[in-house]
Amino acid sequence: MNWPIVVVTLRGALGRRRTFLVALLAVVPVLIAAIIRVGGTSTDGAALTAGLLDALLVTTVLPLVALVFGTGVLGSELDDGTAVYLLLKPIERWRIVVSKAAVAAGITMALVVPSTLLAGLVVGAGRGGEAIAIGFTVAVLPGSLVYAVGFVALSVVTSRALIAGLLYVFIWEGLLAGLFAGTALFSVRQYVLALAGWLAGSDGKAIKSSVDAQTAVILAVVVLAVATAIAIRRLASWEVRTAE
Amino acid sequence: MTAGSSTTTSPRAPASSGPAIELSRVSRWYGNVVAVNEVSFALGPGVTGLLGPNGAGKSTLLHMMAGLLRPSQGDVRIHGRPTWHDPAIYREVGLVPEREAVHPYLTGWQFALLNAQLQRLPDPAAAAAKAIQTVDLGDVQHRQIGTYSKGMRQRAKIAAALVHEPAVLLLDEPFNGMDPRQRLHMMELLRSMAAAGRTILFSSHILEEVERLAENVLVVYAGRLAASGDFREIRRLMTDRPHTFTVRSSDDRRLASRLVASPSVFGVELVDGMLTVRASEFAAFTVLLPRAARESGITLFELRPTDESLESVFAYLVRR
Amino acid sequence: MTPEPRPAPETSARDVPSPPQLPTTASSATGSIFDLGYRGYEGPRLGRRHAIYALFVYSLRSAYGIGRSGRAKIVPIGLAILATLPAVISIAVRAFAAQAGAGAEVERIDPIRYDSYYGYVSTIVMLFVAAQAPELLGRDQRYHVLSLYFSRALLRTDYVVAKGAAFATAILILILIPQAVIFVGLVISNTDIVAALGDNVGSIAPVLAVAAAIALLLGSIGLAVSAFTPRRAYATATIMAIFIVPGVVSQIVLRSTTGGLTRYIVLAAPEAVIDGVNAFLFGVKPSSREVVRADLAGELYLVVVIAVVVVLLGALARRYQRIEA
Amino acid sequence: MALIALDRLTKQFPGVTALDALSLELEPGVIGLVGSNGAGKSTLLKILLGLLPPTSGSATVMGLDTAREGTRVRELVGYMPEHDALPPDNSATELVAHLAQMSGLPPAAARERTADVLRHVGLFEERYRAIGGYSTGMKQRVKLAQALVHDPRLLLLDEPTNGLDPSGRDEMLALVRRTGTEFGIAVIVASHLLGEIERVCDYLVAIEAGHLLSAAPLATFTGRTGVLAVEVEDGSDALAAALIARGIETRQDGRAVLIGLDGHGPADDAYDIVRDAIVDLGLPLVRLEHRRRSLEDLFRDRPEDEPAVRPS
Repeated sequence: MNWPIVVVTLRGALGRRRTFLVALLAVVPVLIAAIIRVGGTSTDGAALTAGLLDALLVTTVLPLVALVFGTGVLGSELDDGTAVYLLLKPIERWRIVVSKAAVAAGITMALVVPSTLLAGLVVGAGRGGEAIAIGFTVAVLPGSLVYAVGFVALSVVTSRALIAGLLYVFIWEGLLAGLFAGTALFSVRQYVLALAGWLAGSDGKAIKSSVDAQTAVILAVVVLAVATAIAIRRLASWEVRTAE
Repeated sequence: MTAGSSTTTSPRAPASSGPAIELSRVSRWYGNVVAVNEVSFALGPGVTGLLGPNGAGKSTLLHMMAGLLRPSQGDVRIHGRPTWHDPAIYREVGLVPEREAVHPYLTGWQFALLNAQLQRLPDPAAAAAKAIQTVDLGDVQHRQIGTYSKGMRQRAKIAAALVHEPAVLLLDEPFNGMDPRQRLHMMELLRSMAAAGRTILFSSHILEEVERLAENVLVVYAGRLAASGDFREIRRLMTDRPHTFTVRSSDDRRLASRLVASPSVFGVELVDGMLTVRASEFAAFTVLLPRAARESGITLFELRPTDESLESVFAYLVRR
Repeated sequence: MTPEPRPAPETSARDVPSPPQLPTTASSATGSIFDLGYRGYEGPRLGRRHAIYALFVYSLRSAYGIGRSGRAKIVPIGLAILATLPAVISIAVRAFAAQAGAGAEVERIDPIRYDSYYGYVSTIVMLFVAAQAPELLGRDQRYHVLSLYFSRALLRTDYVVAKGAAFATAILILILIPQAVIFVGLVISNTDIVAALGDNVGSIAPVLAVAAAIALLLGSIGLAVSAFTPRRAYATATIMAIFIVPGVVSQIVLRSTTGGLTRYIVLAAPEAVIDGVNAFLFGVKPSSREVVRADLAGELYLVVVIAVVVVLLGALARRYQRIEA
Repeated sequence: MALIALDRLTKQFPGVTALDALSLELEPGVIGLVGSNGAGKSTLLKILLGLLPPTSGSATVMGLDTAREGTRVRELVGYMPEHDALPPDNSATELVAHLAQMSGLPPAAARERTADVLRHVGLFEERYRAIGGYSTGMKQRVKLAQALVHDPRLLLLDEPTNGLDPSGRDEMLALVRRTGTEFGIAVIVASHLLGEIERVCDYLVAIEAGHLLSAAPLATFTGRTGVLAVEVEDGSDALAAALIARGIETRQDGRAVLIGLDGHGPADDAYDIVRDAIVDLGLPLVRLEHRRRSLEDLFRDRPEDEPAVRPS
């Protein structure tokens, strides 16, 4: 970890108009939860909370927020050339990757965790949805980490990381997950759902995941390690695009 | 604007031996596009100009020296250590890249401080303050770089490259966007750094400035090294190019006839009061002229070589 | 040594030589060398009005990729064909049915009518706006071409007026060609041309009014977004998001809540608003369930369209007043 | 009436005064505009184009007030911006013909003049290819062509050799020179490169922090200093000693031996003494000339009397 890199990355991430837009995105689930609560008719709190948190947060807000910051902290600097001022320093490449990923994961958590807790409680409190809400809130923490680190690695591998990330979230985790059960093995969403289900204890059965909790945790750690390793190796052999 | 007092201390003893910058048979290609083709040279302390038309391979060379690009063949060493895949060399190396992108949300001061901290200097704040003063950004250092003009941003980049007082400084068109006063100040700065024993290599298209600043030049053309060294010596080596002089004297016509008699002169022109002489051997002619003038009792008012400048040398090398 | 500049030629560039009289073959041979040097321009200078008109024509053509590389033509021309296809097919079916004597029944069940037509092509029109708005505004911003425009004989607001008018016209063309096909089809497929003309001329006014509303609403949204996002991909994505997301959200909300204030959320969805205006101007039941469910007054949709267009064009003008060329 | 007349022209931005009561009259010719960053150079160009209203005072171009008759002024002025400003997927012919109409030319005249002007700036068959594939040199030529196509009376060039390599710079400077002399168009060249200004311009305007530093024909800045500079390869020390022995005061400056001080020229017989000293010592005479003052002296902090260290 390198403190000056963390500070400059935070200053960069928070200073931009894009961050403000993404923060708005994190508020949307709470609004919709409120509307559903006011006008809603369903009484089964657990299923409603699980359905809402899965559809709105784990499927859309979490990956999108992680994608924006994951690709923004390192990938955008590599593309516009400002990364040179970090690379041309006597600093080990792993320190740069870890510092950058920590900031991306940290901001993602800071936005998504409160949004999950609030949305979950607003729609589920007093109707048996509390355990589900807590389960999701805790599960989203490692979820943010894996997504963020994964997208940081993606942003070092390709300059088209944003599009590649969108394809992963909406095609691999979305479309294909419905058709091929196998995709669940490499789907961060399934890890989060499995973890949330396990944490929610008895109410956990309301959360459907095609991966059980143990394999989810193991796979998450493996994905985390592999992504970090790829990011470090690729950053070490990153080459500048010369004008010639 | 006060010229920044740049009392640069001499660089720390380089980690290992070997010339400051050394390239041996270095090539770099992208598929079958060869950007740099078998280039070799070695540089010691002093200022060297890296010249060449657009697309000749200047940026590719600088990036390989800065460890931002892997050589496809041959090796690039700074103080004897390969520059690729070795972050430790950056204690000794500073680069001013050509791209203008700098963290827009940071102020000039924060940017210099960041670079100092990342260099793990004992007192980053002092180093940053000194760098800001050296490039004379004092009065705008607390404004965000996003609001800087092109010249200010360029000076911020130079401050970032100087903050750890590197032994080797690489600059890609460093004065881009600077106004006349700042250009003079920067040239003065690079001169004093070189005098303090640093090795400075900078690419530029403004030959009149390179001519006054750089003792040596490296001329690159289509990926190959066309010439290296003092440009006057290079001009001497161009024996196939005649040396042209313009002369004004008390009796041009008589002097012309006297000069034409000498084997070292093969062309004389008298056009609207200006005597132009083309000599094949530079050394012989420059000794002959004053002697011929004295023997014929002619006063020499003016003798000016017309194709000895760096522009002419560069043109001859590139148009080959 | 600096190269000495060549002395200027005797004949200044200003006086235009009189055309030489070529002698007939009978008299002696002559020859003349003409000055190919720089010639001044003494012709008419049409000023700002012509500049705006020329920019309008240029932008209208580039909205359809005319005068551009083949690739730029595919999307706009393709969408225009797709939009006109249903009308052509409906007219052809009617013509054959009329010959087979079943004209009346076909007319009753034929879904393609003036008022229902937009429902079928709304997605195509939205894709056209999302793809072509950045083409009109994004390019000049992203490559700083604005500095070449603003240093010429037109004001910054002229640029916005010309571009806005061109884009609205482009959308109008996209919508009105199919309507014209229907109109002509209905008129000529009827034996008594004059009577057919009489019935159909009544619906010309609402057709034009609805088309104008659509062009202004979608056009101003497309242009406003493109003005603030020079990068083409982001602009297109944002425009499509504005067209689709509010619609989806209003559907969710309307379905899961009843009555009260939430009805007005439908005004946030462009497609629903257009359907409301269409229904109001043609005096028919709205086709989309949300508009029916919201059950708002027809005039309200019209007011919303006008309000949104005025606000967006204002934002567009202010943006181009202050943009750093 | 003057080509350009500034009457106590002032432009204030929040916190900074870009132009401070500038008064100036300029006649047609190739005029160099020089100044330190933030000295108001680009502000002045924008005001001359009528794109920026002055805070006080006035500016007229060919008698037209730039604040009130902006569009009329811009019909008669061509502007070449410093930064890249060309769309990549149009061809040069398309773009320049379109921009010609933006300056009020009818379509037919626009097409004819475009073909003519592209020839003058040296773009031939590549003018029909998309600009995206052009070299920086060709792009600069297109930028110049769009400024010339509507036959302006005044051409404003902002750093015309920006990004060009040495041969590209020579060609562009020759083109600018031809535009100013052969095409009969007044040209203002804003540049930071004093060497270029000396090569191309015959009049100079220097601005410093919004004030007029000086405005005069170029010759007044690059006149001879009366100091004689002699270069004799590596025999400088011997020559200096020999001259001092013969009663001629000398100084050394790098490669050159300097004779005589600024202000009053070298003594009459100095030329022959120098010649004879060189012959006696058998030294090679490489250069014998009067040192010239240079534009840099305007911007140099060093005291005035020391001539610029610049062989012409």
